[in-house]
Amino acid sequence: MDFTLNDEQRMFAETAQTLFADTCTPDHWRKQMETGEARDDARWQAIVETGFTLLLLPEAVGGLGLTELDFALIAEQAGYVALPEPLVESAGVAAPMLASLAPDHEALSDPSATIAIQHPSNPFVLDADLAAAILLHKDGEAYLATPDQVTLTREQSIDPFRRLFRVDWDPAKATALGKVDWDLALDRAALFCAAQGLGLAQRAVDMAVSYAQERQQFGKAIGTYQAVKHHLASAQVAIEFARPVVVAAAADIGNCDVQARARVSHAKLVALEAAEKAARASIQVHGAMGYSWEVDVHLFLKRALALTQNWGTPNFHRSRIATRMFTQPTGPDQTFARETENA
Amino acid sequence: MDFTLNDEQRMFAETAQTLFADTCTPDHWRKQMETGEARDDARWQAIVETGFTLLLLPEAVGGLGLTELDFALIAEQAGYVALPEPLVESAGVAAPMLASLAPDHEALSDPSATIAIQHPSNPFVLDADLAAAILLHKDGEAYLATPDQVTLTREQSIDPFRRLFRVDWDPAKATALGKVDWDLALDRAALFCAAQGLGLAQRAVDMAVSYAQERQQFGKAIGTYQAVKHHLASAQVAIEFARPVVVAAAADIGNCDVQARARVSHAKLVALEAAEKAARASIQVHGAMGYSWEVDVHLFLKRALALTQNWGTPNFHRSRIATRMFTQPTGPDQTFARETENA
Amino acid sequence: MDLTYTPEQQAFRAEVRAWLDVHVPSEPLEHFDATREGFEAHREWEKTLKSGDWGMVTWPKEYGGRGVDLIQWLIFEEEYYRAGAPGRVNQNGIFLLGPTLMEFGTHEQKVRFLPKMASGEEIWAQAWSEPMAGSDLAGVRSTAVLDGDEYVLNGHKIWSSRAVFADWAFGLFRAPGSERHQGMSLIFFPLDAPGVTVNAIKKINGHVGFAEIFLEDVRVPAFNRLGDEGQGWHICMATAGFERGLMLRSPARYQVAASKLADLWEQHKDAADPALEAEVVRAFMNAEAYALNIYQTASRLMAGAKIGPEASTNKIFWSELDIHLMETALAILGPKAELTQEAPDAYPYDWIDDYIFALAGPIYAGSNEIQRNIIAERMLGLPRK
Amino acid sequence: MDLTYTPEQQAFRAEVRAWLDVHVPSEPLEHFDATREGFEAHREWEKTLKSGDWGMVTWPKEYGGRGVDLIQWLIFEEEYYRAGAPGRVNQNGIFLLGPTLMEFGTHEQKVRFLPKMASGEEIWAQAWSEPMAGSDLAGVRSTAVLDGDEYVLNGHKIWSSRAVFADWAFGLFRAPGSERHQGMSLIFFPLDAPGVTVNAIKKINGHVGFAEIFLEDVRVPAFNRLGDEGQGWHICMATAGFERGLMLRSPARYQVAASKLADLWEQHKDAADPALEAEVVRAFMNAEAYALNIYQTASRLMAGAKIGPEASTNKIFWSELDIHLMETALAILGPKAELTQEAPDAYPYDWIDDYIFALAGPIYAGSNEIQRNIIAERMLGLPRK
Repeated sequence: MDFTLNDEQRMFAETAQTLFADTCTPDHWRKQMETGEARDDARWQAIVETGFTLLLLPEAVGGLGLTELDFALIAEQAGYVALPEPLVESAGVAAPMLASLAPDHEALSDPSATIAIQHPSNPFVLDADLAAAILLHKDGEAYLATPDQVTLTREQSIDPFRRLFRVDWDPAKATALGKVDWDLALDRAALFCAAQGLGLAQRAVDMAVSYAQERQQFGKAIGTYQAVKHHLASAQVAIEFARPVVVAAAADIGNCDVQARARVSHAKLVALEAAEKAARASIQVHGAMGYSWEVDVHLFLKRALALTQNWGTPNFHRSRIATRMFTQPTGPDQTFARETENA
Repeated sequence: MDFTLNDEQRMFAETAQTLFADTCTPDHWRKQMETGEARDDARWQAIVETGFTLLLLPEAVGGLGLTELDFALIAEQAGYVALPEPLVESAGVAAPMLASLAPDHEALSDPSATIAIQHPSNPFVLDADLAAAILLHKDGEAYLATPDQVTLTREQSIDPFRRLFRVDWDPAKATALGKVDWDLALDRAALFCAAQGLGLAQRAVDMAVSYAQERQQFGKAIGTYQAVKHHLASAQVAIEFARPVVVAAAADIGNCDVQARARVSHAKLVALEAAEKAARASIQVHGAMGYSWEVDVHLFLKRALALTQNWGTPNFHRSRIATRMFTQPTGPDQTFARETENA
Repeated sequence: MDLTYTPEQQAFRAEVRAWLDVHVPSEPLEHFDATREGFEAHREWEKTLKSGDWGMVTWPKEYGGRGVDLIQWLIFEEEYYRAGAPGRVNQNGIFLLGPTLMEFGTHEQKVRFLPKMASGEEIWAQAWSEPMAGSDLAGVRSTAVLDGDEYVLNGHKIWSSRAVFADWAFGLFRAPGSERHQGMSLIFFPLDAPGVTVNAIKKINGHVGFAEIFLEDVRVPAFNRLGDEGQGWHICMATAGFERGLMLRSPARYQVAASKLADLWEQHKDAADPALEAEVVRAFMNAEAYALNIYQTASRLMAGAKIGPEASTNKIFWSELDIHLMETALAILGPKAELTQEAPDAYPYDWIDDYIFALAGPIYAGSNEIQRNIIAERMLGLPRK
Repeated sequence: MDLTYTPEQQAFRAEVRAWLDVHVPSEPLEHFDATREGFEAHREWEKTLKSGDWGMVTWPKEYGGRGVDLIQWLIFEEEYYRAGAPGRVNQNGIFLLGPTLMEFGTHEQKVRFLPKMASGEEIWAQAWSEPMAGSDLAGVRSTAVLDGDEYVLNGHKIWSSRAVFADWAFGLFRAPGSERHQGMSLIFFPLDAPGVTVNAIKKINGHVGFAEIFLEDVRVPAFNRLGDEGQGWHICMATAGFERGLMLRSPARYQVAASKLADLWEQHKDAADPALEAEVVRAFMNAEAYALNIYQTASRLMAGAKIGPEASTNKIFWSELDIHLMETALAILGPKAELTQEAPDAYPYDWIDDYIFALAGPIYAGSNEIQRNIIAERMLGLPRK
């Protein structure tokens, strides 16, 4: 029993943190919003060079063969900067799925290519237009197509960096890949949504703390007011009790049993609740500044809202936890129990 | 359209307030808890002399023939002192029901006698042992019995002044009174629970305000701390938005339509939520004092908990509001609409 | 206590409804903060309202109003929201400056400003906040210096609603060297005066919602000062009372929204979390409670009472119910909640946009933290320090 | 990262479980705060635990403990709560004074006090608060005056847990004339010493839960002072860290409660509000999250980390989850929720009593308001003033 990250994992997280801190600043956000550019090419290049897109791929297809826990640490940092690019969905969800189905597919050979995924739990597909390939679902089977083989209709998200597409397609014009574990894709995506939620939440708190230290009203910094302190302290409590759930879910996900699925669902629920709570507190602490486009805290609220409802609604995830509660033993000796041992 | 009380109603409320303030003080509570006496005879005598037990009875049977709104004002004041005696259930619910069934019954001739009521929505009967008569239900029909005609088993409530009894009885040994409007009894009881809730809530806030004005910590009154202020301000907001609902429900109840029932349910939900919120805030503001038996704020929490679940659970009342919402028109012109006009 | 409408009140409702049936535009107008066209379309609507004598229903007739009582005002608002009529671009005039002018203005000022406010000819922006004066309005630093019979205004205002396209603004300015609540005056200035620069500020939904105003040696006649010199704080507090109180947020707005939420629920309930029904019911209850509270307040005011610090409870209640209502809608919509629509004027069918709008509720017109302080100190009597 | 138990940990669990299976009383004991008999029955249980070497599992062996690591401690607690074993009357000794003595005591003090604490021979009460020193512990007014080699203690302590029947108490006393954080010393005194008067205080469930202690010229040897004279505040802060931190509230407690809540739900769900299932699931999630957080903290501490202000987040989380859990149970029980049962020792099946108990959570051991201040100031870095 050891609930600590190893040195390599800590280094990964620090690398991601530094890379994003340098390449995804408020100036980058604003420039990208103004120009409407889908990607910051320099940032994406840096991400690719650091190997993040290969992290979860098996070594046999040229990947790093690392684990969901390692990737979750990257996803948390991506949340901390509200990363515009679909790193998480492509490298965390779609590429590993494609690798499991068609390890030799050419879309996996270019580490800078992205793969989009249409999943039964989501109505739209992120960044489908720029993907080298789109994974599609029909009757439980997976198909693959390029963007020019399908019809894409852009849908506008409240999140300026979520580029959503409705995908209409004809199975006859796509490549059938056969049966696939859509649940595993959902679990991975939900886990990484949760990890991003931690980052979103912490950033929202950190922004509010900085503002409250500086902003003066009634002759003192607003951070001295108990109401401000308590808003942010409550948000931090939510983060502190979401993080270990996310970490445990990341460590457990490979078990693919009812407990692992429940823990992933728990992680997604509480991490995104923490993100919404923190973003709301942050907007309130920022006052009218928080309500203006100029102060970027709105990006964190919007991303949290979107991730909350995608990759399984709160109701879906709550029902998976209920299944674990009511079909498996519960109690203090069951925290780390497995389905095969207790069913 | 006039949402104000008349002078007579205001006088009634003031009379009740003064009477209870004089006869139901913390000293009275403590003496009664220590002795275990069911009633304070002097207080009950004063209540009877003021005519409160006759208020809702028709003039034909010697009553005052006043309305539920008038009685609700008394019930609010009873809540403000966590009145130990069953004034509300007897004079507000049971006696009017008995008067509608058997106007000449002798239990109605003595204004100091109480009548207990067993209602399908409640598992137990309040103060059944001391009642001149107990109204009983079976298959929608009402029966009447005296305490010695039934078997009473005392059940212990967390509220030291709620004297609950399980009643086992044999219809053969009781007087059949025929079909009766159990829903009207429930509506009246729910309304008066709501009115008591307002009183409970305001008392809890008032006690906390007094304490917070006096109690010093870190060199100043704890009432200067924003956390204390905001706890109590939030409770007061809940009270301010429960009171008009209670008043409107009291004015509407006679219509006995789906809107009136929904408003009574709304009143009960929000007034008792306000009471629980206020009592919890008050306990928290009192700190360890609030957690001790000596500081009487616990009485208000316990009464609120009991009234919340009796005379219809929150779920029952919420479903009545849903019925109103989904079977009748809604919208800004429907605030005071009636079922007959809109069905 | 009588919760039925009189025949006169029923007739008044019928009259409002009939007029609105004919006059409300069939297509929603573009938002007044979005473009000059949208703003001018709303100005036209104000003129249409005025033509039917529905512009300033609560104002006395002498100032261009209809002089209705508060119950009639509530009925008017109910019908207005029910009809989905356009938002009021002239809100700052109707509910804030108008009443303040009537209370503190000279006869000449009333004659000069009120009729054009009522007709929509002049649309007003408010200019309360400054970069260092948000919740703490006494931190205002903009200055007014009397030079002959003119004031010279300098400073920087922010979070001014309507200022991008409006004609006039009102704000606090202080005598140089004065501090805090002393030495401030309430002064009007035309937004096209030389020395005035207005920059739009985007709200977090990306739409223009406010502006910042820079004033550089802007000269206005001393006539434009409301009340006495140095009386600005006192007047401002009265105005803030209007803002927090009865007038700003009509219950009808939330009742319409609650009805639409109920419709949304009926459309989506088969696929949504069944536990959300309780939230839909709660939204309805909240809207009803708010309406009943306002009817109660209106009755009391008509019986001679004055509005007090309990107005702060209104601000908290409507701002929180609005967020709760919109959150519930987003939860019902699930993964499609994040989709935006073209910015509409009619209220409400763009749930995500209304959610974003609702988030401003606990912030503006005195943050809810400030309101809770007011309730605790002035209503409950807790010590200030 | 490895979330499986080692074979040694599994063996340890099996050993704990086997011992408890044999030794846990089949009938719940009377509560230790209720009567002398209940108290003594719990003292006997402490002796039974000690006989199996399960009394002070986290203490070093030299002081009468078992010297297990934090993961083993968690396993022990899991099995202890799972078995429904009696509450720990010696809690103040095990988790508060014991660790403090080990850190700050002299060799002679450790030898004198720790073995009898470990054996249950001497049960300890805490005596932190005073009527004017609750959240503000630096407001302590009780005094200690050195007279030869004895201290003369005077003052009034309140909210002392266990003091009605316990043998010893520890509290802060100040040098006359000293102020606030200066001049306080932590001193032990026997509760049967001449000049000590103990009055029971009833909790809001009507049971005895605390006591107030009056000290009138109580003489104790200077030996009874822990640490240096005037070091009391510093020691007290370390103790408060133990109190808030890992040790006081075992996750197992809430996991057992969450399981019982799930059982309650399955029994009552046909008649109860279906929306309550979400709350039952939430209670389970909260208990799990608390357990995972504590496992994470235990791993970090075993890897050499120190506990910091994040301990305040624990206090807030467990106190709020406990209330939520009990509230949910009451809502499921409906109109029968108000019924009390005979005060039991075993946890939890008297939901209303547990609810009442839970309400103390946000108050004691540093109110949640104080904890939020600590988080904001020491963890987030917001300014104190």
